[in-house]
Amino acid sequence: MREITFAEATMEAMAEEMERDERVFIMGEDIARQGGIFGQFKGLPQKFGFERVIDTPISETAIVGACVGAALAGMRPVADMHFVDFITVAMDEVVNQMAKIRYMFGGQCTVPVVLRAPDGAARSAAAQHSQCLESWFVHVPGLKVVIPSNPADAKGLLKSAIRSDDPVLYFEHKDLFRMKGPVPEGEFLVPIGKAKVVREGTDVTIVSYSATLHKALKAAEALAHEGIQAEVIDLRSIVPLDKETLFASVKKTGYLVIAHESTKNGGVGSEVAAVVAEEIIEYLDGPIKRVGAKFVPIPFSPALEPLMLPQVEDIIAAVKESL
Amino acid sequence: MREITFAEATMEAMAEEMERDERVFIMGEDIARQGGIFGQFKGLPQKFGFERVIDTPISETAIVGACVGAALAGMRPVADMHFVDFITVAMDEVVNQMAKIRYMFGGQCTVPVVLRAPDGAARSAAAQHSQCLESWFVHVPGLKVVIPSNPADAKGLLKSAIRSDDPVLYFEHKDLFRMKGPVPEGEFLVPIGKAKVVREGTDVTIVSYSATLHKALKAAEALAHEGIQAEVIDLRSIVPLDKETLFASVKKTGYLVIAHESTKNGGVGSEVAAVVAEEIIEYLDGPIKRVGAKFVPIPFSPALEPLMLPQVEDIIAAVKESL
Amino acid sequence: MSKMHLLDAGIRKKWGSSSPHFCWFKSSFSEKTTWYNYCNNHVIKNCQFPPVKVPGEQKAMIFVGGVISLDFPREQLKAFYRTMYTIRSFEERCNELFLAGKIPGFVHLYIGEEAIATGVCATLRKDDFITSTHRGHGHTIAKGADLKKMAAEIFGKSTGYCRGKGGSMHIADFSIGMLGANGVVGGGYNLAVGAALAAKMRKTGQVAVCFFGDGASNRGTFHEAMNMAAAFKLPAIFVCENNQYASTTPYRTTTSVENIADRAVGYGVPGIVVDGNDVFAVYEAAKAAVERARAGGGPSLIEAKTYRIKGHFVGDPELYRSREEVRERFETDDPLKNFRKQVLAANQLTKGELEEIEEQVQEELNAAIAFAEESPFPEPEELFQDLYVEGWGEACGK
Amino acid sequence: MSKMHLLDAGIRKKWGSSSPHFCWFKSSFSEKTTWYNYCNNHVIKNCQFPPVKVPGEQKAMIFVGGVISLDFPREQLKAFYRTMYTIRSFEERCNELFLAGKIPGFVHLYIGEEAIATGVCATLRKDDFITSTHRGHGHTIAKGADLKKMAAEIFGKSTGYCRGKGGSMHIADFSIGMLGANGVVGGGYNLAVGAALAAKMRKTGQVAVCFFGDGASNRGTFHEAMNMAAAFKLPAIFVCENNQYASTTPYRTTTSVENIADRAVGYGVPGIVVDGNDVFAVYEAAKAAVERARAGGGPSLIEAKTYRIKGHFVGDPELYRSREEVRERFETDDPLKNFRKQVLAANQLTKGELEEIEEQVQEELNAAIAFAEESPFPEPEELFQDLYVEGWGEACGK
Ligand SMILES: Cc1ncc(C[n+]2csc(CCOP(=O)(O)OP(=O)(O)O)c2C)c(N)n1
Ligand SMILES: Cc1ncc(C[n+]2csc(CCOP(=O)(O)OP(=O)(O)O)c2C)c(N)n1
Ligand SMILES: [Mg+2]
Ligand SMILES: [Mg+2]
Repeated sequence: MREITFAEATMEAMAEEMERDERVFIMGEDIARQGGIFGQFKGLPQKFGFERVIDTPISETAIVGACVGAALAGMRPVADMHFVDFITVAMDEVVNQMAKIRYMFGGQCTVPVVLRAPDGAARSAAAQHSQCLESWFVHVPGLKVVIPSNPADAKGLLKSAIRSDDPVLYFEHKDLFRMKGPVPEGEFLVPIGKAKVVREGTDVTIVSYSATLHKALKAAEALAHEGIQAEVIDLRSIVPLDKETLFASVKKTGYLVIAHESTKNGGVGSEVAAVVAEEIIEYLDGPIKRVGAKFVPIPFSPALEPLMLPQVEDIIAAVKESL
Repeated sequence: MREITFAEATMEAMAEEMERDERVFIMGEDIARQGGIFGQFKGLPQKFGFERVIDTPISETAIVGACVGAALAGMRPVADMHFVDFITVAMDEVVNQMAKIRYMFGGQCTVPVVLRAPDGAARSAAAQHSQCLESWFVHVPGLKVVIPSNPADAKGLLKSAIRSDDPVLYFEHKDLFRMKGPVPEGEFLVPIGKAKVVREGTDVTIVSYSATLHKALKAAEALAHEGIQAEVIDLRSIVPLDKETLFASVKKTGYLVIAHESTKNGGVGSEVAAVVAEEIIEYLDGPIKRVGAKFVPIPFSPALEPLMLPQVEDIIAAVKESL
Repeated sequence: MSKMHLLDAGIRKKWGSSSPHFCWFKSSFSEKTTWYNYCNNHVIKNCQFPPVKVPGEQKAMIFVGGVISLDFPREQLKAFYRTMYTIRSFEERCNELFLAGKIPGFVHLYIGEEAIATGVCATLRKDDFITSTHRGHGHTIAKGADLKKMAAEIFGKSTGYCRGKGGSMHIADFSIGMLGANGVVGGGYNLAVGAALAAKMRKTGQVAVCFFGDGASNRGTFHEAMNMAAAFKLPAIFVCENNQYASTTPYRTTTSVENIADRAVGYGVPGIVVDGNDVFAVYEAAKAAVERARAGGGPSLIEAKTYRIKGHFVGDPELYRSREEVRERFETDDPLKNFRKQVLAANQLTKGELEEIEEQVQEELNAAIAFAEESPFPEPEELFQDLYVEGWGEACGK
Repeated sequence: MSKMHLLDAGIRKKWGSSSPHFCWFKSSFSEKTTWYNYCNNHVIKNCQFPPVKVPGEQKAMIFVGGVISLDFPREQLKAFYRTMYTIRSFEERCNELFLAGKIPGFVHLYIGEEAIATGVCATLRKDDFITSTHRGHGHTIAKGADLKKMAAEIFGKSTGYCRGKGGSMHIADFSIGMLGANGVVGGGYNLAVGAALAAKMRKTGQVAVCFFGDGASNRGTFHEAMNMAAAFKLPAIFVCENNQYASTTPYRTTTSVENIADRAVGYGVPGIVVDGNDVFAVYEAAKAAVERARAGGGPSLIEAKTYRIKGHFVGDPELYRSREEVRERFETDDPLKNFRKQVLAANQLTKGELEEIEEQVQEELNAAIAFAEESPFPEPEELFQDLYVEGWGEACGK
């Protein structure tokens, strides 16, 4: 299969869906003239015009709020958050409007909005431009949350997100945009709510997603050299959580480690750990270990940033502690 | 000891601290002329003037942002959020400014701000006026988070919060404001980060806080009739979590149930469960059960609201499932 | 000219406004609409909307009530009254029913502000959009909602607009473009911007009206929405209901500007002050703004000056104002009384006609409330319905 | 008067402004400051700040550069140049060092905008507050920061202002009232409001200046901060650096108003447009606003028109504008060149004096960068320091 980058895969998804359905459009800061700060929109306005690929004011509440309003009026908008750090600015629009409107109004309407948010630390962008914030949204009924780790899933999940009649948050890690991988051409959908076993193993389950998944795979390889066969699961969707795949693996291996880049405390790992400890604790043969960012804001200095973030060695260590 | 209401206890804390330190002031919507929508500020402006008890515009970003700015300029501000639901509006100020400033600037400054936020469902206030959102802030390094369940703690924690040089979120449940209880007069501080065993027991640990704690106590009483002795812990602080008290109890009972009003998924219960499953799983003799709100926005109808919220029976059922 | 002076003095008295104003008016009782533009004692005839710029402090314009012509078709006049009277009566019933313990939650009444929703919505098509506020009953009725479903919703019944999930603060009717009341003050601005954007993209000719309060005008969302709508020339109309209070705080204690409409200057769009207790004036202001929007001229900001007659919500102790203040306002400037006086004086409608409308409305209301009272509450299984289209409450762990 | 016409034409050419403006100026070379107020060819002498209201479209005022007198003490002139030249050179070094791979993260340069920070900060006391932006080096230097600590911070070294935790986007120096650069566009407004509130409550006479960009002016925080500052009459000065771009979007594509300063009308405060490439003009505008604020007159909004000479950040491919546009702007309107021309023409400073300053600055910069390069990176244990005052990384589970 031809290989394209993660950024190109999202472009392809956008273009295909915009072609397919004229109600789809995208708005955000610096996406049209610039093609997106990570190049993820390059060429899109040339194909669909500046009216469907819209450079907005620096007004995150208006971006998200207007997308919700446009959805209520019959469109299928995609919003780009520039950096997920600024989703905080539009938090009311996401949590109190986008997520609640359908339920609050008794199912009278649908809210087909996709909110794309580049996240993650990449080369010393410091405390306000490096966060991963997906776990907050586990706590917000009404949203779906997806977070691909590779170009194919990037395309397939984005297409599914755009076709979803429910609002979807789509988190994309900055460090992945340049990752290359095989991506099916044309129609290719990855279902929302389905995790994927990306490496089979028998001794321990490592659950991860997004950029950290690749660290988990590296850890699994290193562990294999020591005779530990780790099964690695890419969650891909955080809401809804694919408990079936998760539980099947844990039942098999008896050990569980969860790794993600966001802060360990209150992270998605906490939810995964809690679900397992609640529903299938009897299958566990050791403690559930979580690997996440340390409990500080992301420091600027290249001497500190890597210490703050979870690394391959941290995952290896966690697996060994769990066994 | 004399008994006063929760609202009066917070008033007393405010008044004592404002008396003690002229840098302390409070701002928010409808607090001065009205005395707060729950009467929790009644009489305060008469004592300290409209310049230290400030009615603001409906501008949550300005309320929180200005409190942070005033703190940097040497004051010790308290902000009132009216309803915690609107903390979403000021989420950037809370997460990207208040929480990060001290660390990001290398410890050059302190940020002694208290953010008070009435939360919880009370009599059909519906989806946008009933939420509990404390769990998001477990995930935000730099904040302290407290959440009292009774008048004495309300006073003692608020006084400690105001004296803290770090930013503190102070959640107060609407249904508690009228609760009466004994409150020490004058100087009385409850340390931040210390949980409290409010009922001793040997068979199961029930962890709770805020209004739900009282449901946990009722559940414990009911269970006692069936011969199950539940130990009930009031967390009081969510950040930092008092693992010592928590672990001591779980080690003793071997069973753990966590109950809170906020959505079960991604709630504080997930973090507590994860911490226990990570650090002392070997002491557990059964699954960790979480009791929280159902995974929907809070519905208006009095026929649905109680079904959505965790009730005494849900806690009892969870305990029985865990044993 | 002397009439102009009188008007000017009247405005000053009524709204305590101290600076010179523009005002616009239509010549009374003429067939053709003639616009005059009045400023600092100059009158310019036949000006356009927005008005040509003339020397003088041009902050905002005033549409003056009282000189607006009554040359409406009688059916329109009846419709005005029917809507205003329905709102008034609906709210009075809500008040009683709430105090009788029959309505759960909060209820914010629109009494005293009826002319605004009525005048504005009368200029709209059925498929035009509106976004509303916590004080949304009036907007919903004026846009043409079903009183039965409204009442049932307010009672929390499963036959309500939102199947009981929304309540008074969250009524919506998407079939008539009513995109929802909003419990978040200032939460509706950007929704209206989005609806206007959709209308523009799809070239449907629809417009979106955003109702909001004076207090809401201090939310940052006001600014982001106004700027985006203006920069993108969207067919949006922002209608501020300046009822002099934001809950407990009097207008000028927290708001920095004399007229909310003056804020239009910051977005290069027309800013209009209108007497919000004069349905004719509101109608004319809205009509001009709606026509402009439909024609691709972009957004306008209308400030309708009014007064909140009831407490912020039913049960409000109203510690922040005197009974006298309220009584005087209501006695001297009730939009329904204003209307009745005008149409009767001009012999446009008869007392009998007005009374007939009142009777019809009362009957309709009786039926609506009976329907609400008799309707069942939602069943427990409805709790998990309406969250996701696919409906996976299960997967998310009820 | 003919001079006035020339000026007016000049403004139109330079800023593409099409509407008539107010302008203010000081009589040249006089001892006493005389303010003139110019509007639509009328000149009013000796007017106050804010100016008396005269007929004409009063949206905002213009302080015109070039007619502002040079009657500053020589030491002040030298200080202006030293600051502007330091900023320029510091930024040029950052550019090089970043391209050489020595600086991590993002760097946003202030080249071409030096006159603004310089002119504004020259009106401030050491204990006055400023809040800054992602493009904050200039503000920090102008407020009097230590270049060594700045450079070290940008390198991520433990000797930096923030011990390496902040970097270019998060420099702060609380000892001189510099409350921090901010990575959140529009994140500084409300911090400045709070600092101003603190100053007012404590009656210290301090003021707070908030620097922000044209793009930032569309954030809702602008509105909430302006309104609160105006409603509470706080000693705050909002300084917009309108450099014609918000990252990649040209000013008018996303901003609805011709002059950001026009937005002042919405808050009832003075709005001032000033030539941001003329340090004298900026100084005078800021001085008037600062004096007003200190005297209890409340906030002002100053818009300094300028141009961003470099890319949005170092490494920006600048696909959204032409090289020619940039070259022409820099050649014809470089604030440093403007200054040199003016002071040399007026014989206020000599070429030799300017060169001496340049040499001193270069030396200081060499020392600062050497210090930064030689400084150690933070130790691993520093990761957990500076979070809480009590320092309980442990309790929170490192
Ligand atoms: C974002 C937000 N902040 C605060 C509130 C609480 N609140 C509800 S109504 C109200 C006053 C609104 O005043 P105004 O906008 O003038 O509308 P009115 O009630 O006068 O119609 C406030 C502060 C809220 N609902 N949302
Ligand atoms: C809330 C927020 N939204 C978006 C960004 C990304 N961003 C950084 S700088 C910038 C442009 C700022 O433009 P302007 O305010 O004009 O300042 P300038 O860069 O021109 O000095 C943007 C969009 C951000 N940092 N914060
Ligand atoms: Mg109001
Ligand atoms: Mg700019």
